Amino acid sequence: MTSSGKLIPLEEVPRFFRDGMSLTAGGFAHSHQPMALLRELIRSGAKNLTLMGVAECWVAEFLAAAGVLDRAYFSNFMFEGFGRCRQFSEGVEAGRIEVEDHSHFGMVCRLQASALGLPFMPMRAMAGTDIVAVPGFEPAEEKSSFIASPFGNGHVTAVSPLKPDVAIIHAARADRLGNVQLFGTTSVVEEQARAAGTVIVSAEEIVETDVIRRQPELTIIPGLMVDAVVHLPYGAHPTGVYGYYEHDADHLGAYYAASRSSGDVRDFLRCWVRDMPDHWAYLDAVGMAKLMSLRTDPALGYARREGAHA
Amino acid sequence: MAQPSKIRSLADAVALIKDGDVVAIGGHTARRHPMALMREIIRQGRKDLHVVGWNNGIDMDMLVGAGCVSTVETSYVGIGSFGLARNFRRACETDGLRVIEHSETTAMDRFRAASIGLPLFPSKTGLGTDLPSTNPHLKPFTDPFTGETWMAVEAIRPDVAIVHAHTADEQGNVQLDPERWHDNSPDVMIARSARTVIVSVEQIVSEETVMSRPIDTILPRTDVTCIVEAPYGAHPCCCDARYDYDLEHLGRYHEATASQSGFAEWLADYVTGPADHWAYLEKIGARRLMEVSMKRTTR
Amino acid sequence: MATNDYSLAELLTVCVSRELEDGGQGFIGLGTGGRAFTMAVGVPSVAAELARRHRGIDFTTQYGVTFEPDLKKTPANFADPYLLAWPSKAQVRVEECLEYFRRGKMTVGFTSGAQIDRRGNLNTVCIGSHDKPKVRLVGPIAQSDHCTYAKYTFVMMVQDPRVFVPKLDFRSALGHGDAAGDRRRLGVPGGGPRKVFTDLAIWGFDADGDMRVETLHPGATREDVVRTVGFDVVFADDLGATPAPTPEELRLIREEIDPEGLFLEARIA
Amino acid sequence: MRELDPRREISPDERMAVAAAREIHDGDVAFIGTGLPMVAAYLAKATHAPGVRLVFESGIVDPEPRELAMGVGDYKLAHGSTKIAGTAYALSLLQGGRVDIGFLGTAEIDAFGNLNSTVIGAYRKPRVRLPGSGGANDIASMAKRFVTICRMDRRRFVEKLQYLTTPGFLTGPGAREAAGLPGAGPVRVITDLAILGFDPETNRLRVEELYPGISLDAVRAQCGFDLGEAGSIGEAPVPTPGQLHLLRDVIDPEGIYIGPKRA
Repeated sequence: MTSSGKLIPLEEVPRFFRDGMSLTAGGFAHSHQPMALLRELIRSGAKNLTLMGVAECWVAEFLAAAGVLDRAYFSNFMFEGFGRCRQFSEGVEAGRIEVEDHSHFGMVCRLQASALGLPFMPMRAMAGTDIVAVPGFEPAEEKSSFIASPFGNGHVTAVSPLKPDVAIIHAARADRLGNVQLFGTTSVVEEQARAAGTVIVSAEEIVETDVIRRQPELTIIPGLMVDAVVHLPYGAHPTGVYGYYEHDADHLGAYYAASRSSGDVRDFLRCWVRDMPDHWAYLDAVGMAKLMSLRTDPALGYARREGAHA
Repeated sequence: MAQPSKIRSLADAVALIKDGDVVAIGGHTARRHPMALMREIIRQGRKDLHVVGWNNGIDMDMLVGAGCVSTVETSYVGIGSFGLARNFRRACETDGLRVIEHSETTAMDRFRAASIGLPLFPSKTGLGTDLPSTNPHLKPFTDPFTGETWMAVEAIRPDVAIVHAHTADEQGNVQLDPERWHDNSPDVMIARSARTVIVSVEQIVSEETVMSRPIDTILPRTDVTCIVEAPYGAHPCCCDARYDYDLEHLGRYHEATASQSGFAEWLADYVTGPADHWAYLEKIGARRLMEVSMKRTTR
Repeated sequence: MATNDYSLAELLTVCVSRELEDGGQGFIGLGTGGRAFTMAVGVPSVAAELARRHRGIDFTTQYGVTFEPDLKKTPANFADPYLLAWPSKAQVRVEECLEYFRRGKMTVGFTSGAQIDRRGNLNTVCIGSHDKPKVRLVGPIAQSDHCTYAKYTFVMMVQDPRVFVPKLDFRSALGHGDAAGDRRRLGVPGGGPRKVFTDLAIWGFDADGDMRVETLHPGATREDVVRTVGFDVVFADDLGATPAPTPEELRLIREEIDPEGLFLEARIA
Repeated sequence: MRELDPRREISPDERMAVAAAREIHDGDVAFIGTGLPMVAAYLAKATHAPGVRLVFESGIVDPEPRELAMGVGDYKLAHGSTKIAGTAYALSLLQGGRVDIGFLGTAEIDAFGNLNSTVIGAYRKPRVRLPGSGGANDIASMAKRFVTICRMDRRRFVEKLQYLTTPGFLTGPGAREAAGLPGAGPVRVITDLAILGFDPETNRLRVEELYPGISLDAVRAQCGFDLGEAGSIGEAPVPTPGQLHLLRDVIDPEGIYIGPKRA
């Protein structure tokens, strides 16, 4: 192994992307979505994508806004505190995007089935509802089945495995061997990484393996499961990374306002994604003053507001 | 709570410094000097300063080059492995800049004495050397108990001390990271020796953060006049475990200072050009700042 | 391994190592790079470790605030964040670290300067007059402290007539003063310079504090020494050859203490 | 405590938050989502239920948040938590029978308390695509009991859902058991006009408490299905000055989820 190990620059990430691939992305609502990797994915031109998502609203919304999303297996996409993902929703309403609905646990269990190498995962939720009764693009019998327990102790819903081609994950820190640590909530990252064929991780910080070994309990994905690591400080912006910075509510608001019109959203994507030469230019465009203001407070875990605790 | 906020803007904080003041500078060599404050001193065109420190580099060299300084009082002015401090050298060799020479311990002792309310501190350093010939604050005296000769190091009471630290709360309780480097300890003496104490910090944190680790507080608010939030405020110096030296920038500085005109251009580019600290950081760019960053987690 | 095949740094390391005393404490500064690094940091570091391993002495090294770091885990870069993480026995506050001098705990200070005179006095302040110098240097740093308080100092420098001068332009650190007994008369506690290690020779001091050449390195001549020194050179009556490293000493240096040449080949950034 | 502004009327959201908080018992494990449930949970924890253990689907377990969060992915919510985990872990607490109560909002609700948060219109070509189930189906399926909070009007309270996202009593008595759903199902629907519950015989919604000044007829007029016979109708709780102070000055001073900005 070379000294750089699995560490690659962002420009090399597109070699993992293909038209028509299925994709899953880490994060939950305002937290740790792999936004810099996602912007690179959109810049790469990969299209006809299938998303396997839980609550990664920005990923779904940007893929929909960029016109590269064909299908989504998912449970809930919305901008918490703002409202629904408009471009994604309008894509569904216009028939451009096909969807297959789940409850959160339904998505988690399908990814878990893949992660554990099982033909199905039994679960309790979703039974009796249109989520299992009304098919989207997937035949209902391939999605789930209401089965009797072989032990004679009731019935469960069996859901089939979902195996994304690629998982993109943004984490707190990683080493060159691909050992990945994440503080705070971990969303569905563990299941996504274990289910996916290829795992690409971006991290706020690249640390020595000794640092990982000192607190192995923080490791969420061991190096043996990771294909590439990219060093991308503020790589989750405008979402946050616990222990580093919180979500950028202004940026989120600006996008949300732009998402009301297709022209504005195109401009937003051109400005912040397509015409952005690289991640560093992106950070410069956001501005150091803004980035610094998002830094979390050690004891609070989120950004301190002036006067709030005086 | 009734305690007032001590947060000030960079410009308002530096406005507390007057022409002709004795200004003590925290940090040493190329470590954690209050560079954001010093760039603002240059922007505000302060003159005739008497700058004191215990071990200095680009901080004093930049102030001297910008014409803010009439007297330098320290044990060292150099740009680390790059070599001599060229503005400082030029000012000495051609303009006759006044330099009051100290050794490291005597440079600290004068702050130490003032910080604990003593008029002088006894030392052996300097005996038999030329240091007292340039330094009126070093005078031999006789130990009344043993009759032995000692050097008296006179306490210094700077008008203003400027220090860069890791964190502070709104009220001005200043903390260093638990993994702080012990070379920071003279900053406490420097601050406590001065009448006005301006501290820039990487991040202003909640009162809760401060109170959860009171042992990390190096200066309780009673020692502090005001706080300025200046992330990367020591750049291009290093800031302990948070970020490394920006060697590329220091190298460019060293090259630029080869001539007065080169330095003038550098000043316009990096100090007087950018309107404030944020503009300076934009000028350096996110890429460079992230490259020198060693530890960004605030947990 | 041929014993005549060794570097100057290895030779000096072995010589310094043999001079270190059981129970001693040595202060090594970290503020230099390049060739000066090898002399000021590399040689003393490896010498202390060699003395411990080869001669079995108890010797404490202090690198600024850092006590007895693990040389096996020496960072490839001496920038602060790496120094901070260097596994070591202690990191003390900086004024405490210099207080080891004041308290008389420091056996040997490794020091240097831009000028040295035949009494071992040093200058790190300026060339030319102080008020309008020809060359302004960095300043006294902690050299004055080393030279005041350490039980003795080892001066590490390269010979050059501009460096070994008859009269200093500025005396920033006291060696043996102007005349015999000056240090005692001035009330200065430490013993002053004991040895000067250079690229050509090892110098010592006579009872009156005058410098004299004690051994010449292999290949160096009296003429080489005279040519590179600006004052009249005195050679010891029993002038000898600097003793060569033994195969075991070289093996320890090359295989165990400094296998990557971090210290003696100045590979630390 | 500062004087409450006497000119500021008690808003429907404030009333609903207070009613929702009442549903949380001290010591409950409560699964909480964004919006009014969050406000209600903060209020309960600050008043009668300091021992409530909150769980959020982002993976936060038993926090002590000091400031209102913008959503369950907001780090304000994680403050003081005793465990931070992943989504799978949080949801598995539901399936493991550890969660006493959950709260849900909805775009549509039917007489059996089933909910729709997925689509308006046809599923494959919807008129309005909503965010989807998220954890709603999981909570309703597996929490020991759940409470729905929503405003009342005929477009929301419908005879037939356009999509059944989240199970209430499904088709009526016995249907949840047949579907293998472990939780007991819905216990309360908190609205701006009345507080509704379920008839234990028929599993259909019925009015249980009315807010002062609201008539039973007014409630029926806003409901798209037959609310059946009301039994003895009580008075819905009116926020006390202490609760209003907490809501307005401590929990949601910026009016993110309650108050004039939302009204």
